[in-house]
Amino acid sequence: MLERTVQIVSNERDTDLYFRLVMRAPEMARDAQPGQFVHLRVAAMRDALLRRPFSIYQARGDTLSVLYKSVGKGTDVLARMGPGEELSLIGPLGHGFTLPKAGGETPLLVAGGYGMAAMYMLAERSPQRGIVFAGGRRRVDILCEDEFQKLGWDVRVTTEDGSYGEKGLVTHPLIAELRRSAAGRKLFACGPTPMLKAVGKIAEEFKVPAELSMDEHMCCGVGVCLTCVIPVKTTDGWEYQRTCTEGPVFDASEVMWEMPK
Amino acid sequence: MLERTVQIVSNERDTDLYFRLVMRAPEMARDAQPGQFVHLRVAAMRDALLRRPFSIYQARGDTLSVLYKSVGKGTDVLARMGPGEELSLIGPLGHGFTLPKAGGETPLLVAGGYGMAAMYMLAERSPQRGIVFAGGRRRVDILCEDEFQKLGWDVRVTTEDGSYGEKGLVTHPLIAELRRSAAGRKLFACGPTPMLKAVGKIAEEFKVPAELSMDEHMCCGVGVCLTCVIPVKTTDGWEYQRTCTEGPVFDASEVMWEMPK
Amino acid sequence: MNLSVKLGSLTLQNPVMVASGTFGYGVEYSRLLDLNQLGAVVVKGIRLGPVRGNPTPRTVEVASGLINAIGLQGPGVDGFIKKYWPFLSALKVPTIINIWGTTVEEYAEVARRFDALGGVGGLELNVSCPNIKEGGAQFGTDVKLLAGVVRACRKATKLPLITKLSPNVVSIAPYAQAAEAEGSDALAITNSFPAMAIDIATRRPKLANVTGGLTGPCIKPIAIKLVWEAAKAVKIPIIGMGGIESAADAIDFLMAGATAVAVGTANFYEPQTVLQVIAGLREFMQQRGIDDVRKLVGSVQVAK
Amino acid sequence: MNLSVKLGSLTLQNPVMVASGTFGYGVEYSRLLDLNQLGAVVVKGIRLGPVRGNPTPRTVEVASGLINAIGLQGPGVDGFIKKYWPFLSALKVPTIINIWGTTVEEYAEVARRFDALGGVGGLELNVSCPNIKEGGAQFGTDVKLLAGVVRACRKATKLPLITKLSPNVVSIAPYAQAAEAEGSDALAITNSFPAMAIDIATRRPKLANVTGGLTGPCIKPIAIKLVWEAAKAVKIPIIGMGGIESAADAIDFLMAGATAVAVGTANFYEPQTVLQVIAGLREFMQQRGIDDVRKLVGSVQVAK
Ligand SMILES: Cc1cc2nc3c(=O)[nH]c(=O)nc-3n(C[C@H](O)[C@H](O)[C@H](O)COP(=O)(O)OP(=O)(O)OC[C@H]3O[C@@H](n4cnc5c(N)ncnc54)[C@H](O)[C@@H]3O)c2cc1C
Ligand SMILES: Cc1cc2nc3c(=O)[nH]c(=O)nc-3n(C[C@H](O)[C@H](O)[C@H](O)COP(=O)(O)OP(=O)(O)OC[C@H]3O[C@@H](n4cnc5c(N)ncnc54)[C@H](O)[C@@H]3O)c2cc1C
Ligand SMILES: Cc1cc2nc3c(=O)[nH]c(=O)nc-3n(C[C@H](O)[C@H](O)[C@H](O)COP(=O)(O)O)c2cc1C
Ligand SMILES: Cc1cc2nc3c(=O)[nH]c(=O)nc-3n(C[C@H](O)[C@H](O)[C@H](O)COP(=O)(O)O)c2cc1C
Ligand code: FES
Ligand code: FES
Repeated sequence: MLERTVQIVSNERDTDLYFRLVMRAPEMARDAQPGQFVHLRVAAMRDALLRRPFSIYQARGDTLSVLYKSVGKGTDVLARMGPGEELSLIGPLGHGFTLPKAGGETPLLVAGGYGMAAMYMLAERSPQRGIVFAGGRRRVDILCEDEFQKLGWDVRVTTEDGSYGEKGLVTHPLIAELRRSAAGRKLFACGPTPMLKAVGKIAEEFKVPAELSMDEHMCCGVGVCLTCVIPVKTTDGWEYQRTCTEGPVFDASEVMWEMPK
Repeated sequence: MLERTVQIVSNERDTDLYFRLVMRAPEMARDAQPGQFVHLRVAAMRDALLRRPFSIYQARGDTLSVLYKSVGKGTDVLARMGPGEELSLIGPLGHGFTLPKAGGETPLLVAGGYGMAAMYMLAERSPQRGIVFAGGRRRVDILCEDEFQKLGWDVRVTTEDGSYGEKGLVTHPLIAELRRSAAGRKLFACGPTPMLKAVGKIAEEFKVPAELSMDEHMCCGVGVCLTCVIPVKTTDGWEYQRTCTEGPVFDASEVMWEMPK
Repeated sequence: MNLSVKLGSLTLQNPVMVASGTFGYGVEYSRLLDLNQLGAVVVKGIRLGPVRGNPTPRTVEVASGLINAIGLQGPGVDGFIKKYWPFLSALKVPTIINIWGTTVEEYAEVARRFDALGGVGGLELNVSCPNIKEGGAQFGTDVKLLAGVVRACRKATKLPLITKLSPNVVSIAPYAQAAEAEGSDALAITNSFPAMAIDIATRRPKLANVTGGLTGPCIKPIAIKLVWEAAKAVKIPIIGMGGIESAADAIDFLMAGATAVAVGTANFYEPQTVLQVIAGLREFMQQRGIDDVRKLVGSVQVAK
Repeated sequence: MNLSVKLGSLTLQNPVMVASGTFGYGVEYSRLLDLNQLGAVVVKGIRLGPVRGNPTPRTVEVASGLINAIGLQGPGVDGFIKKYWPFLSALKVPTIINIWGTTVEEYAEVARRFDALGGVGGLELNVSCPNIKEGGAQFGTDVKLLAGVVRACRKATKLPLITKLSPNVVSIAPYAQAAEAEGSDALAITNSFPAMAIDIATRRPKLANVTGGLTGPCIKPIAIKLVWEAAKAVKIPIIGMGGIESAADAIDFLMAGATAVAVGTANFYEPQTVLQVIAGLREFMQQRGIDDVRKLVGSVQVAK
């Protein structure tokens, strides 16, 4: 974990909603692991005081990249920044994915929207290839398809509006695939909470292991404020754990989807 | 008085401290009078919620210009804006200078720093030429010298550090000039409060009329908040008057330099 | 679609008003916007006689806010009637007059004067001024003093009476209830928060008055909480204010329990705010098929 | 140049600390900055037993601020000692422990436990928690309850005792004086302000707990005013906090009357803030030839 003022190398539109931000951050790039994130300070705006968390998408040589969707105040300002401008970054943060082992379980990656970013780094670093289930609402929400394919992954696309790939939810082809064969496979997922929940239930049903990158609102990003907690099963009941520190990646079997009474 | 979203035509550095901002604002440009100002909203920054007042420097055809010094949060952001970007403007505001009449008193203009902006418009519109006393701390604080000369005014420069023109305060050559001849002359001044006060005293001493553009902190700029008041002599004592509405230009004889008890 | 709401016997065409002291006497902004679109115009605080107000500097900008210590500069009842009433009384929308005094008697006298004037939409009691007779406690932070002021004004006038509460209390409920019990037709929440700023270069307070009142977006979350608390405690309508600069902000206040809202500090940096709020409120209701703005009032859903 | 100040018997190498709840237990930020540079580390509030805290969402960003309703999640005294004390006790700078309870007895018991631990720099009483026995009034908004808590803790420990006052009062002076009279060595001013935010799209409060505490730059002008008022009322030192994000902010608090300051919410968005404040304070003093930071304390010049 480091804090650095970094320079933007490039910040370009990917689809009409998403941007690829490349920053010069050699030390963080060196340390980054799939599933980890950076905590980024955009500007001292009135309504956006806090840093924003973004999964690390690529770490290559001196540069670190994120893939972000412009959804609000902070990402709006970010999208208007350009090469040479500076940002403050804390990272790499959090507990990432367990890297699949060569000859181990076959990884099935499930990604929704910007969840593709974290999945890409995992796909790239995994010594073993598998299948990527990429889902989104519309065609523009499908990111990095080519890049996954170039890495030798089998990409199955779904969109909710049917504008690209199979029409429906990303979990449909996943279930079909697991019905064909579940043994020796492991799920890795990153995306919106309803998707994660569905993947968790599917893992339980098919008795396959699963790691989920949880999407919770964050404030400090480093474990001090206790904003980002989720209830996690423990040997003697449950406790709140920090998504930014104990997570964002949790074992699906630990995650409690309903708040305990 | 109008409120308009206007586009920046240009926003260029003049000296290393000052910028010339030209905006497309046809209606305001048409109505503007020397000594009036515009109230400009820069951005929704955390520490700069309010609009900033700037004297109208030029109003030509469709465009309205101001000459500003980058001194703080708002002007800092403004200085980084470029052509095509938008600003919100309220103006023209305030009660400006009485235009000298052809064949009337000879105008002696006294300007300090950005006070040159308001003076320029007066110099341009005045049917009668006279002398401009331009003062500043350093050479970079002397603005528009050429432009005043092109209009046919006699420009007398002073700088406090002697880096340009006569060394000393702008009031020195003014006093010298009035000693030579005070009759039939009228002072017009815009600049920092100590300068205005000195000019006010000089006018009293030499028994010449003077109009001063008062520099007070403003909030609403349109007369509702009562932030910008100064004590003004009235027939039966004194009252607080609004710099943004009854001013910024006041007759020197009305201004009270010490707060009444 | 119904946007109109009632404050006692006063009907507003829509629930969006302006906050006292941030809109002068109406006439100033009338060149930038059509006042007849507003729910009501609320004028700067007026006492019996003219008031010079505090020395300058009177305001200072802070993070997402403004501190002011104007000192209630104003023309007094006669000056106001002479100078501003002809303009205001010709408007189609009601004028609410914010009044104050340093004794209960002065409040009542001012109320009587405006009652006699005719055509006034309502009176808003600004109780954040020191009571001189009782030794300088604020009317607004002492339940008994507050009750006394409201009682006296209630006797002095039949005009709709709005009590504008001070936020500077442990719990706002007893103050809200006292005002209601004494016959106030509505509450206005909130006034500004006691605050201070220092110029470290000169070591002097940034305001000549040393302290002032904090307003603007920075106070909104506290104001929402106060409105929510008060709405649970009383039945009379509440006018919510504190940092409103958009329709979303106004809807926050309505959902928290306000029946109407007022735009204050935002007028200074964006005079169109009040019209934008009205348009945005209408749009919000249209989009969600809400046919009556009163359905928004107090509609925040809090799990039990 | 002297930067050191005293809080009772506790000497700080410089007056810049961190605020409870915004710096975890020190260890988390130790990878980003050298804790031994600070005046003191102040840890998150601890009661006798472990606390799960509130459901999420627990924080929401607002204009120049943050509302939080963490619900004092924590490991309890034993959990804290086991998990964090080895790290903290090895630091060269003092650790101040923020403690709370729901009864006077619990406060005293927690104080006793930390007194017995040895090596603790001081205890900070967080009195913004409801008193269960007395029917839920906050310790911090009832002078008598407050006095009782301080008295009981004073009896339970010889450790430097800091009373952290609630801002939610009509006047802070009587609370400051009560804490002083009962033997508090210092005051911390201010805790967060009761606040609320609503999501108008879902009509739900933005916090699961409905209301929370407002902190950050938005509260600074109110906090400065509170420190200034309290400093006039007591002789014991005050730790000023509320929205500090620069040396200039810290100096504001010192000039208003604080002997030390704490950085809170700013840690979340800029963990280097506390070091920047120390460096900036030193630079300010150097530039002006001020040889002792205590000369800044209460140095604001208010014309009489
Ligand atoms: C561990 C982690 C990794 C993430 N990785 C990525 C990524 O790789 N690419 C990407 O585009 N986004 C990612 N996000 C989400 C990203 O942080 C938010 O989109 C961003 O903070 C929104 O900032 P804003 O100022 O633009 O939006 P705001 O104006 O603050 O909010 C706009 C909308 O975004 C929602 N939002 C705010 N914060 C979050 C959050 N933490 N999670 C989900 N929704 C939020 C708000 O509720 C609101 O609806 C990640 C979030 C987490 C927790
Ligand atoms: C009627 C009028 C006409 C003006 N015309 C011009 C002009 O033509 N060109 C120009 O450069 N400036 C002009 N000013 C001053 C200009 O408004 C301020 O410089 C500007 O508001 C500073 O904004 P900021 O956010 O950059 O500074 P801030 O960060 O707000 O403050 C930086 C410094 O500027 C000072 N300051 C802030 N507001 C004012 C003010 N109203 N007057 C003087 N000092 C202030 C502050 O006290 C502080 O010391 C005029 C002011 C008035 C009242
Ligand atoms: C400059 C200024 C002057 C004010 N004058 C008065 C006043 O005369 N009477 C009053 O009751 N409130 C007065 N207020 C308080 C406002 O009416 C309002 O309650 C407060 O500003 C909160 O709303 P806001 O945050 O939207 O500004 C004043 C506020 C400001 C900023
Ligand atoms: C997330 C969060 C948690 C906090 N937890 C505590 C706490 O446990 N005990 C306490 O006394 N104050 C707590 N506070 C209050 C701070 O210590 C401090 O008084 C307040 O945040 C004001 O300072 P700031 O504006 O610099 O943040 C907390 C504040 C925040 C933001
Ligand atoms: S975001 Fe602060 S603890 Fe996780
Ligand atoms: S700036 Fe508001 S009255 Fe002049």
